[in-house]
Amino acid sequence: MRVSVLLFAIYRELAGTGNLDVSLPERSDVRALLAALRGRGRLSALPAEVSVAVNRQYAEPGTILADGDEVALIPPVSGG
Amino acid sequence: MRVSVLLFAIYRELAGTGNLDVSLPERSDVRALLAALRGRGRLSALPAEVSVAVNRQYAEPGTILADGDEVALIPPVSGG
Amino acid sequence: MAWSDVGFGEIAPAVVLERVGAGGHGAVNLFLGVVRDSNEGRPVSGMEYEAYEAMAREQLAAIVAEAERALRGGGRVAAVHRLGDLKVGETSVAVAVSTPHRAAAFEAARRVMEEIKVRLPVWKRERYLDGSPEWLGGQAPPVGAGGDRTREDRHARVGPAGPEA
Amino acid sequence: MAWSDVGFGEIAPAVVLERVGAGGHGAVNLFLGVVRDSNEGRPVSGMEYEAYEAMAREQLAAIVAEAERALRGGGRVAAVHRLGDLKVGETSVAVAVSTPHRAAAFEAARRVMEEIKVRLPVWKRERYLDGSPEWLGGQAPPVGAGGDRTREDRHARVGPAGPEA
Repeated sequence: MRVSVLLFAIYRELAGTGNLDVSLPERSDVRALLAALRGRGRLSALPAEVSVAVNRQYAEPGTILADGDEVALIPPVSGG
Repeated sequence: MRVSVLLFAIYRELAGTGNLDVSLPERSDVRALLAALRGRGRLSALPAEVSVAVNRQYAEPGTILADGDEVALIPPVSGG
Repeated sequence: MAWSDVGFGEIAPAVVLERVGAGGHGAVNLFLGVVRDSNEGRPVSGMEYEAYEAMAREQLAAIVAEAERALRGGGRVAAVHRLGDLKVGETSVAVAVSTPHRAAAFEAARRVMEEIKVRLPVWKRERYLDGSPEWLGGQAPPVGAGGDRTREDRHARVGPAGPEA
Repeated sequence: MAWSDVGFGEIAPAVVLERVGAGGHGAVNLFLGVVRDSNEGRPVSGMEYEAYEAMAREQLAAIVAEAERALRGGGRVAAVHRLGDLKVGETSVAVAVSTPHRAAAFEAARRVMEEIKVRLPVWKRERYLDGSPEWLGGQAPPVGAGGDRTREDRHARVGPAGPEA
Protein backbone atom coordinates (compact mmCIF):
# COMPACT_ATOMS: atom_id res chain seq x y z
CA MET A 1 0.00 0.00 0.00
CA ARG A 2 1.02 3.59 -0.39
CA VAL A 3 0.61 6.49 2.00
CA SER A 4 1.14 10.18 1.38
CA VAL A 5 3.50 11.80 3.89
CA LEU A 6 3.30 15.56 4.53
CA LEU A 7 6.18 17.44 6.11
CA PHE A 8 6.05 20.91 7.65
CA ALA A 9 8.41 23.58 8.94
CA ILE A 10 11.72 22.11 10.20
CA TYR A 11 10.79 18.60 9.04
CA ARG A 12 10.07 19.92 5.55
CA GLU A 13 13.45 21.62 5.49
CA LEU A 14 15.12 18.46 6.79
CA ALA A 15 13.52 16.34 4.08
CA GLY A 16 14.02 18.94 1.38
CA THR A 17 10.39 18.40 0.35
CA GLY A 18 6.90 18.94 1.68
CA ASN A 19 5.57 15.55 0.73
CA LEU A 20 6.62 12.03 -0.03
CA ASP A 21 4.87 8.90 -1.29
CA VAL A 22 5.86 5.86 0.75
CA SER A 23 5.22 2.19 0.02
CA LEU A 24 4.60 0.00 3.06
CA PRO A 25 3.44 -3.55 3.77
CA GLU A 26 -0.32 -3.82 4.35
CA ARG A 27 -1.46 -2.96 7.89
CA SER A 28 1.76 -1.15 8.81
CA ASP A 29 1.43 1.19 11.76
CA VAL A 30 2.73 4.72 12.35
CA ARG A 31 5.85 3.37 14.03
CA ALA A 32 6.70 1.28 10.98
CA LEU A 33 6.24 4.27 8.69
CA LEU A 34 8.64 6.34 10.79
CA ALA A 35 11.20 3.53 10.76
CA ALA A 36 10.93 3.41 6.98
CA LEU A 37 11.37 7.18 6.74
CA ARG A 38 14.42 7.10 9.00
CA GLY A 39 15.95 4.60 6.58
CA ARG A 40 16.06 7.34 3.95
CA GLY A 41 19.06 9.62 3.78
CA ARG A 42 18.03 13.05 5.02
CA LEU A 43 15.24 11.83 7.27
CA SER A 44 17.63 9.74 9.33
CA ALA A 45 18.08 13.00 11.27
CA LEU A 46 14.45 13.06 12.44
CA PRO A 47 14.31 13.57 16.22
CA ALA A 48 13.81 10.56 18.47
CA GLU A 49 10.17 11.48 19.02
CA VAL A 50 7.86 12.68 16.28
CA SER A 51 4.18 13.64 16.57
CA VAL A 52 2.04 12.35 13.76
CA ALA A 53 -1.43 13.05 12.37
CA VAL A 54 -3.26 10.51 10.22
CA ASN A 55 -5.95 12.00 8.01
CA ARG A 56 -5.75 15.23 10.03
CA GLN A 57 -6.20 13.62 13.45
CA TYR A 58 -3.41 13.25 15.96
CA ALA A 59 -2.49 9.58 15.95
CA GLU A 60 -0.67 7.08 18.12
CA PRO A 61 2.40 4.95 17.39
CA GLY A 62 0.21 1.91 17.03
CA THR A 63 -2.33 3.50 14.70
CA ILE A 64 -2.74 1.16 11.72
CA LEU A 65 -2.40 2.81 8.32
CA ALA A 66 -4.46 2.14 5.22
CA ASP A 67 -3.76 2.64 1.54
CA GLY A 68 -4.14 6.31 0.60
CA ASP A 69 -3.83 7.66 4.12
CA GLU A 70 -2.50 11.18 4.54
CA VAL A 71 0.15 11.08 7.25
CA ALA A 72 1.62 14.35 8.52
CA LEU A 73 4.79 14.68 10.59
CA ILE A 74 4.04 17.47 13.06
CA PRO A 75 6.99 19.39 14.54
CA PRO A 76 6.38 21.01 17.92
CA VAL A 77 3.66 23.58 17.22
CA SER A 78 4.18 27.29 17.81
CA GLY A 79 0.96 29.02 16.80
CA GLY A 80 -0.58 31.96 18.60
CA MET B 1 -18.09 75.09 59.78
CA ARG B 2 -20.00 74.00 56.73
CA VAL B 3 -19.56 70.96 54.53
CA SER B 4 -21.13 70.21 51.19
CA VAL B 5 -22.86 66.80 51.07
CA LEU B 6 -23.39 65.04 47.75
CA LEU B 7 -25.97 62.29 47.35
CA PHE B 8 -26.19 59.77 44.52
CA ALA B 9 -28.57 57.15 43.16
CA ILE B 10 -30.81 55.70 45.89
CA TYR B 11 -29.50 58.14 48.51
CA ARG B 12 -30.29 61.06 46.24
CA GLU B 13 -33.82 59.75 45.77
CA LEU B 14 -34.16 59.19 49.49
CA ALA B 15 -33.07 62.76 50.25
CA GLY B 16 -35.03 64.24 47.39
CA THR B 17 -31.93 66.24 46.43
CA GLY B 18 -28.42 65.68 45.12
CA ASN B 19 -26.69 67.98 47.58
CA LEU B 20 -27.05 69.59 50.97
CA ASP B 21 -25.10 72.17 52.92
CA VAL B 22 -24.61 71.06 56.51
CA SER B 23 -23.37 73.10 59.48
CA LEU B 24 -21.28 71.17 62.00
CA PRO B 25 -19.13 71.97 65.05
CA GLU B 26 -15.44 72.42 64.22
CA ARG B 27 -13.48 69.16 63.94
CA SER B 28 -16.56 66.98 63.55
CA ASP B 29 -15.86 63.60 62.01
CA VAL B 30 -17.71 61.60 59.36
CA ARG B 31 -19.68 59.73 62.03
CA ALA B 32 -20.96 63.02 63.47
CA LEU B 33 -22.00 64.24 60.04
CA LEU B 34 -24.01 61.07 59.41
CA ALA B 35 -25.68 61.40 62.82
CA ALA B 36 -26.64 64.97 61.92
CA LEU B 37 -28.01 63.83 58.55
CA ARG B 38 -30.06 61.07 60.19
CA GLY B 39 -31.64 63.75 62.37
CA ARG B 40 -33.24 65.22 59.26
CA GLY B 41 -36.60 63.90 58.14
CA ARG B 42 -36.09 61.86 54.98
CA LEU B 43 -32.50 60.90 55.70
CA SER B 44 -33.50 59.12 58.91
CA ALA B 45 -34.09 56.19 56.57
CA LEU B 46 -30.40 55.97 55.58
CA PRO B 47 -29.18 52.40 56.01
CA ALA B 48 -27.24 51.45 59.13
CA GLU B 49 -23.97 51.49 57.24
CA VAL B 50 -23.05 54.16 54.74
CA SER B 51 -19.83 54.46 52.72
CA VAL B 52 -18.47 57.97 52.53
CA ALA B 53 -15.93 59.83 50.42
CA VAL B 54 -14.33 63.07 51.61
CA ASN B 55 -12.94 65.24 48.84
CA ARG B 56 -13.25 62.29 46.42
CA GLN B 57 -11.32 59.80 48.59
CA TYR B 58 -12.97 56.96 50.45
CA ALA B 59 -12.93 57.95 54.11
CA GLU B 60 -13.28 56.33 57.50
CA PRO B 61 -15.82 56.96 60.26
CA GLY B 62 -13.22 58.84 62.26
CA THR B 63 -12.02 61.05 59.40
CA ILE B 64 -12.06 64.65 60.69
CA LEU B 65 -13.86 67.12 58.45
CA ALA B 66 -12.83 70.68 57.64
CA ASP B 67 -14.77 73.70 56.52
CA GLY B 68 -15.62 73.46 52.83
CA ASP B 69 -15.08 69.71 52.53
CA GLU B 70 -17.03 67.85 49.85
CA VAL B 71 -18.56 64.77 51.47
CA ALA B 72 -20.26 62.19 49.29
CA LEU B 73 -22.56 59.45 50.51
CA ILE B 74 -21.75 56.45 48.33
CA PRO B 75 -24.43 53.76 47.89
CA PRO B 76 -23.17 50.28 47.05
CA VAL B 77 -21.52 50.73 43.66
CA SER B 78 -22.68 48.84 40.57
CA GLY B 79 -20.49 49.97 37.69
CA GLY B 80 -19.20 47.73 34.96
CA MET C 1 1.15 55.23 29.69
CA ALA C 2 -2.01 54.21 31.49
CA TRP C 3 -5.13 55.84 30.07
CA SER C 4 -8.68 56.11 31.36
CA ASP C 5 -11.89 58.03 30.86
CA VAL C 6 -15.40 58.27 32.29
CA GLY C 7 -17.91 59.93 30.01
CA PHE C 8 -21.06 59.89 27.97
CA GLY C 9 -19.75 59.05 24.50
CA GLU C 10 -20.10 55.67 22.83
CA ILE C 11 -17.22 53.27 23.51
CA ALA C 12 -15.36 52.07 20.42
CA PRO C 13 -13.30 48.94 21.17
CA ALA C 14 -10.77 49.90 18.50
CA VAL C 15 -10.05 53.20 20.23
CA VAL C 16 -9.42 51.49 23.57
CA LEU C 17 -7.18 48.93 21.87
CA GLU C 18 -5.18 51.74 20.29
CA ARG C 19 -4.54 53.19 23.74
CA VAL C 20 -2.48 50.15 24.76
CA GLY C 21 -0.49 50.19 21.54
CA ALA C 22 0.95 46.97 20.23
CA GLY C 23 4.52 47.22 18.94
CA GLY C 24 6.48 45.97 21.92
CA HIS C 25 3.83 43.69 23.36
CA GLY C 26 2.81 40.28 22.12
CA ALA C 27 -0.46 39.92 23.99
CA VAL C 28 -3.54 42.12 24.19
CA ASN C 29 -6.62 41.44 26.29
CA LEU C 30 -9.81 43.44 25.93
CA PHE C 31 -12.81 43.11 28.19
CA LEU C 32 -16.17 44.67 27.32
CA GLY C 33 -19.20 44.97 29.56
CA VAL C 34 -22.36 45.04 27.47
CA VAL C 35 -25.94 45.88 28.44
CA ARG C 36 -27.88 42.62 28.59
CA ASP C 37 -31.38 42.11 27.26
CA SER C 38 -32.64 40.57 30.49
CA ASN C 39 -31.91 40.37 34.20
CA GLU C 40 -33.04 37.39 36.23
CA GLY C 41 -35.62 36.59 33.61
CA ARG C 42 -37.08 40.09 33.26
CA PRO C 43 -36.73 41.66 29.83
CA VAL C 44 -34.59 44.81 29.94
CA SER C 45 -34.91 47.71 27.52
CA GLY C 46 -31.77 49.53 28.61
CA MET C 47 -29.58 50.73 31.43
CA GLU C 48 -28.95 54.13 32.96
CA TYR C 49 -25.54 54.82 34.50
CA GLU C 50 -25.03 57.59 37.05
CA ALA C 51 -21.66 58.49 38.57
CA TYR C 52 -19.95 60.76 41.02
CA GLU C 53 -18.11 61.92 37.97
CA ALA C 54 -15.09 63.72 39.34
CA MET C 55 -14.34 60.95 41.80
CA ALA C 56 -15.05 58.20 39.25
CA ARG C 57 -12.46 59.74 36.91
CA GLU C 58 -9.87 59.86 39.68
CA GLN C 59 -10.64 56.32 40.85
CA LEU C 60 -10.48 54.86 37.35
CA ALA C 61 -7.20 56.66 36.69
CA ALA C 62 -5.85 55.21 39.95
CA ILE C 63 -7.07 51.70 39.11
CA VAL C 64 -5.37 51.63 35.70
CA ALA C 65 -2.20 53.24 37.05
CA GLU C 66 -1.98 50.64 39.82
CA ALA C 67 -2.63 47.82 37.34
CA GLU C 68 0.05 49.11 34.98
CA ARG C 69 2.58 49.44 37.79
CA ALA C 70 1.82 45.84 38.79
CA LEU C 71 2.87 44.57 35.32
CA ARG C 72 6.37 43.43 36.21
CA GLY C 73 7.23 42.53 32.65
CA GLY C 74 6.02 45.86 31.27
CA GLY C 75 2.84 46.67 29.41
CA ARG C 76 0.01 49.17 29.20
CA VAL C 77 -3.48 49.44 30.66
CA ALA C 78 -6.48 51.48 29.48
CA ALA C 79 -10.07 51.64 30.70
CA VAL C 80 -13.20 53.65 29.97
CA HIS C 81 -16.62 53.66 31.62
CA ARG C 82 -19.68 55.09 29.93
CA LEU C 83 -22.46 57.05 31.65
CA GLY C 84 -26.01 57.98 30.75
CA ASP C 85 -28.69 56.00 28.93
CA LEU C 86 -27.47 52.86 27.20
CA LYS C 87 -29.43 50.52 24.97
CA VAL C 88 -29.24 46.74 25.04
CA GLY C 89 -26.03 45.61 23.31
CA GLU C 90 -24.16 48.86 23.95
CA THR C 91 -20.83 48.78 25.77
CA SER C 92 -20.78 50.23 29.28
CA VAL C 93 -17.16 49.50 30.16
CA ALA C 94 -13.99 48.56 28.28
CA VAL C 95 -10.62 47.50 29.68
CA ALA C 96 -7.58 46.83 27.50
CA VAL C 97 -4.17 45.51 28.55
CA SER C 98 -1.07 44.83 26.46
CA THR C 99 1.81 42.78 27.84
CA PRO C 100 4.76 40.79 26.50
CA HIS C 101 3.14 37.47 27.51
CA ARG C 102 -0.51 36.50 27.60
CA ALA C 103 -1.06 35.38 31.18
CA ALA C 104 -0.31 38.86 32.50
CA ALA C 105 -2.74 40.48 30.05
CA PHE C 106 -5.62 38.23 31.13
CA GLU C 107 -4.80 38.69 34.80
CA ALA C 108 -4.50 42.49 34.67
CA ALA C 109 -7.74 42.97 32.72
CA ARG C 110 -9.59 40.74 35.17
CA ARG C 111 -8.11 42.62 38.10
CA VAL C 112 -9.07 46.03 36.69
CA MET C 113 -12.66 44.83 36.26
CA GLU C 114 -12.73 43.58 39.85
CA GLU C 115 -11.49 46.94 41.10
CA ILE C 116 -14.04 48.80 38.99
CA LYS C 117 -16.84 46.69 40.45
CA VAL C 118 -15.73 47.50 44.02
CA ARG C 119 -14.33 51.02 43.88
CA LEU C 120 -15.80 53.03 41.03
CA PRO C 121 -18.57 55.35 42.27
CA VAL C 122 -21.00 54.42 39.50
CA TRP C 123 -24.59 53.22 39.86
CA LYS C 124 -26.78 51.58 37.31
CA ARG C 125 -30.51 51.44 37.01
CA GLU C 126 -32.20 48.97 34.72
CA ARG C 127 -35.17 49.99 32.63
CA TYR C 128 -37.52 47.03 32.35
CA LEU C 129 -40.05 46.45 29.63
CA ASP C 130 -42.63 45.42 32.22
CA GLY C 131 -42.19 47.93 35.02
CA SER C 132 -40.43 50.95 36.44
CA PRO C 133 -36.65 51.36 36.52
CA GLU C 134 -34.77 49.92 39.49
CA TRP C 135 -31.36 50.59 40.98
CA LEU C 136 -29.33 47.41 41.01
CA GLY C 137 -27.75 46.03 44.15
CA GLY C 138 -24.03 46.66 44.31
CA GLN C 139 -20.90 46.36 46.36
CA ALA C 140 -20.05 48.53 49.32
CA PRO C 141 -16.75 50.21 48.52
CA PRO C 142 -13.72 50.07 50.81
CA VAL C 143 -12.80 52.74 53.29
CA GLY C 144 -9.67 54.84 53.23
CA ALA C 145 -7.47 55.93 50.37
CA GLY C 146 -8.24 54.28 47.04
CA GLY C 147 -6.53 50.97 46.59
CA ASP C 148 -5.31 50.65 50.13
CA ARG C 149 -6.67 47.14 50.51
CA THR C 150 -4.87 46.54 53.79
CA ARG C 151 -7.39 48.77 55.51
CA GLU C 152 -10.40 46.70 54.50
CA ASP C 153 -10.42 44.99 57.88
CA ARG C 154 -11.22 48.28 59.59
CA HIS C 155 -14.73 49.59 59.89
CA ALA C 156 -15.74 49.78 56.29
CA ARG C 157 -18.89 51.79 56.80
CA VAL C 158 -20.40 54.05 59.36
CA GLY C 159 -23.42 52.81 61.25
CA PRO C 160 -25.64 54.83 63.58
CA ALA C 161 -24.04 53.05 66.53
CA GLY C 162 -20.66 52.74 64.86
CA PRO C 163 -17.66 51.65 66.91
CA GLU C 164 -14.97 54.13 67.86
CA ALA C 165 -12.39 54.49 65.12
CA MET D 1 -22.70 29.41 17.05
CA ALA D 2 -18.99 28.88 17.42
CA TRP D 3 -16.99 30.37 14.56
CA SER D 4 -13.36 29.96 13.47
CA ASP D 5 -11.06 30.54 10.55
CA VAL D 6 -7.44 29.99 9.53
CA GLY D 7 -6.31 32.12 6.65
CA PHE D 8 -4.06 34.76 5.15
CA GLY D 9 -6.20 37.88 5.49
CA GLU D 10 -5.62 40.60 8.06
CA ILE D 11 -7.45 40.10 11.35
CA ALA D 12 -9.88 42.89 12.28
CA PRO D 13 -10.77 42.73 15.98
CA ALA D 14 -14.21 44.26 15.28
CA VAL D 15 -15.07 41.41 12.94
CA VAL D 16 -14.15 38.78 15.52
CA LEU D 17 -16.16 40.64 18.17
CA GLU D 18 -19.17 40.66 15.87
CA ARG D 19 -18.97 36.89 15.61
CA VAL D 20 -19.77 36.46 19.30
CA GLY D 21 -22.66 38.91 19.12
CA ALA D 22 -23.65 40.84 22.19
CA GLY D 23 -27.41 41.07 22.81
CA GLY D 24 -27.92 38.31 25.32
CA HIS D 25 -24.49 38.39 26.89
CA GLY D 26 -23.15 40.90 29.37
CA ALA D 27 -19.44 40.11 29.10
CA VAL D 28 -17.08 39.93 26.15
CA ASN D 29 -13.42 38.97 26.28
CA LEU D 30 -11.10 39.41 23.33
CA PHE D 31 -7.53 38.16 23.20
CA LEU D 32 -5.13 39.24 20.47
CA GLY D 33 -1.70 37.80 19.77
CA VAL D 34 0.50 40.44 18.16
CA VAL D 35 3.90 40.14 16.46
CA ARG D 36 6.49 41.56 18.84
CA ASP D 37 9.37 43.76 17.84
CA SER D 38 11.96 41.64 19.63
CA ASN D 39 12.54 38.15 20.95
CA GLU D 40 14.95 37.57 23.81
CA GLY D 41 16.65 40.83 23.05
CA ARG D 42 17.04 40.33 19.30
CA PRO D 43 15.23 42.85 17.12
CA VAL D 44 12.56 41.20 14.98
CA SER D 45 11.36 42.53 11.64
CA GLY D 46 8.40 40.17 11.30
CA MET D 47 7.03 36.67 11.57
CA GLU D 48 6.17 33.98 9.07
CA TYR D 49 3.38 31.54 9.92
CA GLU D 50 3.09 28.17 8.21
CA ALA D 51 0.28 25.69 8.84
CA TYR D 52 -1.01 22.28 7.93
CA GLU D 53 -3.97 24.25 6.72
CA ALA D 54 -6.73 21.67 6.40
CA MET D 55 -5.94 20.18 9.79
CA ALA D 56 -5.48 23.59 11.43
CA ARG D 57 -8.97 24.58 10.31
CA GLU D 58 -10.45 21.39 11.70
CA GLN D 59 -8.53 21.70 14.98
CA LEU D 60 -9.48 25.34 15.50
CA ALA D 61 -13.13 24.55 14.77
CA ALA D 62 -12.95 21.73 17.33
CA ILE D 63 -11.27 23.96 19.93
CA VAL D 64 -13.92 26.69 19.71
CA ALA D 65 -16.77 24.16 19.61
CA GLU D 66 -15.43 22.45 22.74
CA ALA D 67 -14.98 25.80 24.49
CA GLU D 68 -18.51 26.89 23.60
CA ARG D 69 -19.99 23.61 24.82
CA ALA D 70 -18.11 24.09 28.10
CA LEU D 71 -19.89 27.42 28.75
CA ARG D 72 -22.53 26.15 31.16
CA GLY D 73 -24.28 29.51 31.39
CA GLY D 74 -24.40 29.94 27.61
CA GLY D 75 -22.30 32.13 25.37
CA ARG D 76 -20.37 32.16 22.11
CA VAL D 77 -16.77 31.57 21.09
CA ALA D 78 -14.90 32.69 17.96
CA ALA D 79 -11.26 32.38 16.93
CA VAL D 80 -9.11 33.13 13.91
CA HIS D 81 -5.45 32.43 13.18
CA ARG D 82 -3.55 34.22 10.47
CA LEU D 83 -0.91 32.67 8.20
CA GLY D 84 1.81 34.05 5.95
CA ASP D 85 4.14 36.99 6.45
CA LEU D 86 3.22 39.33 9.29
CA LYS D 87 4.84 42.60 10.22
CA VAL D 88 5.59 43.74 13.76
CA GLY D 89 2.38 44.94 15.40
CA GLU D 90 0.08 42.83 13.21
CA THR D 91 -2.35 40.40 14.82
CA SER D 92 -1.59 36.70 14.39
CA VAL D 93 -4.44 35.28 16.44
CA ALA D 94 -7.73 36.55 17.88
CA VAL D 95 -10.09 34.82 20.28
CA ALA D 96 -13.43 36.31 21.35
CA VAL D 97 -15.89 34.97 23.91
CA SER D 98 -19.24 36.36 25.03
CA THR D 99 -20.94 35.10 28.19
CA PRO D 100 -23.59 36.29 30.64
CA HIS D 101 -20.99 36.85 33.37
CA ARG D 102 -17.41 37.98 33.08
CA ALA D 103 -15.45 35.20 34.81
CA ALA D 104 -16.54 32.65 32.21
CA ALA D 105 -15.50 34.94 29.34
CA PHE D 106 -11.98 35.38 30.71
CA GLU D 107 -11.65 31.68 31.47
CA ALA D 108 -12.87 30.47 28.07
CA ALA D 109 -10.64 32.86 26.11
CA ARG D 110 -7.62 31.80 28.14
CA ARG D 111 -8.48 28.15 27.62
CA VAL D 112 -8.87 28.54 23.86
CA MET D 113 -5.43 30.18 23.68
CA GLU D 114 -3.91 27.33 25.67
CA GLU D 115 -5.44 24.77 23.33
CA ILE D 116 -4.24 26.69 20.27
CA LYS D 117 -0.69 26.71 21.65
CA VAL D 118 -0.75 22.93 22.15
CA ARG D 119 -2.92 21.55 19.35
CA LEU D 120 -2.97 23.86 16.33
CA PRO D 121 -0.59 22.61 13.61
CA VAL D 122 0.95 26.03 13.01
CA TRP D 123 4.63 26.95 13.02
CA LYS D 124 6.21 30.34 13.17
CA ARG D 125 9.54 31.55 12.02
CA GLU D 126 10.93 34.88 13.15
CA ARG D 127 12.70 37.15 10.76
CA TYR D 128 15.48 38.95 12.59
CA LEU D 129 17.05 42.23 11.63
CA ASP D 130 20.50 40.82 12.39
CA GLY D 131 20.39 37.33 10.92
CA SER D 132 18.54 34.61 9.11
CA PRO D 133 15.01 33.48 9.96
CA GLU D 134 14.61 30.82 12.63
CA TRP D 135 11.83 28.42 13.49
CA LEU D 136 10.74 28.97 17.06
CA GLY D 137 10.65 26.20 19.61
CA GLY D 138 7.13 24.94 20.28
CA GLN D 139 5.03 22.40 22.07
CA ALA D 140 4.69 18.76 21.10
CA PRO D 141 1.01 18.15 20.42
CA PRO D 142 -0.98 15.37 22.07
CA VAL D 143 -1.63 12.01 20.52
CA GLY D 144 -5.00 10.61 19.61
CA ALA D 145 -8.19 12.32 18.55
CA GLY D 146 -8.25 16.08 19.00
CA GLY D 147 -9.21 17.14 22.47
CA ASP D 148 -9.06 13.67 23.96
CA ARG D 149 -6.91 14.77 26.88
CA THR D 150 -7.33 11.50 28.73
CA ARG D 151 -5.00 9.85 26.28
CA GLU D 152 -2.07 12.15 27.00
CA ASP D 153 -0.59 9.58 29.37
CA ARG D 154 -0.11 7.14 26.51
CA HIS D 155 2.90 7.29 24.25
CA ALA D 156 2.68 10.83 23.01
CA ARG D 157 5.25 10.52 20.28
CA VAL D 158 6.94 7.84 18.31
CA GLY D 159 10.60 7.26 18.90
CA PRO D 160 12.93 4.99 16.91
CA ALA D 161 12.83 2.47 19.75
CA GLY D 162 9.28 3.28 20.73
CA PRO D 163 7.48 0.95 23.13
CA GLU D 164 4.78 -1.41 21.92
CA ALA D 165 1.42 0.31 21.81
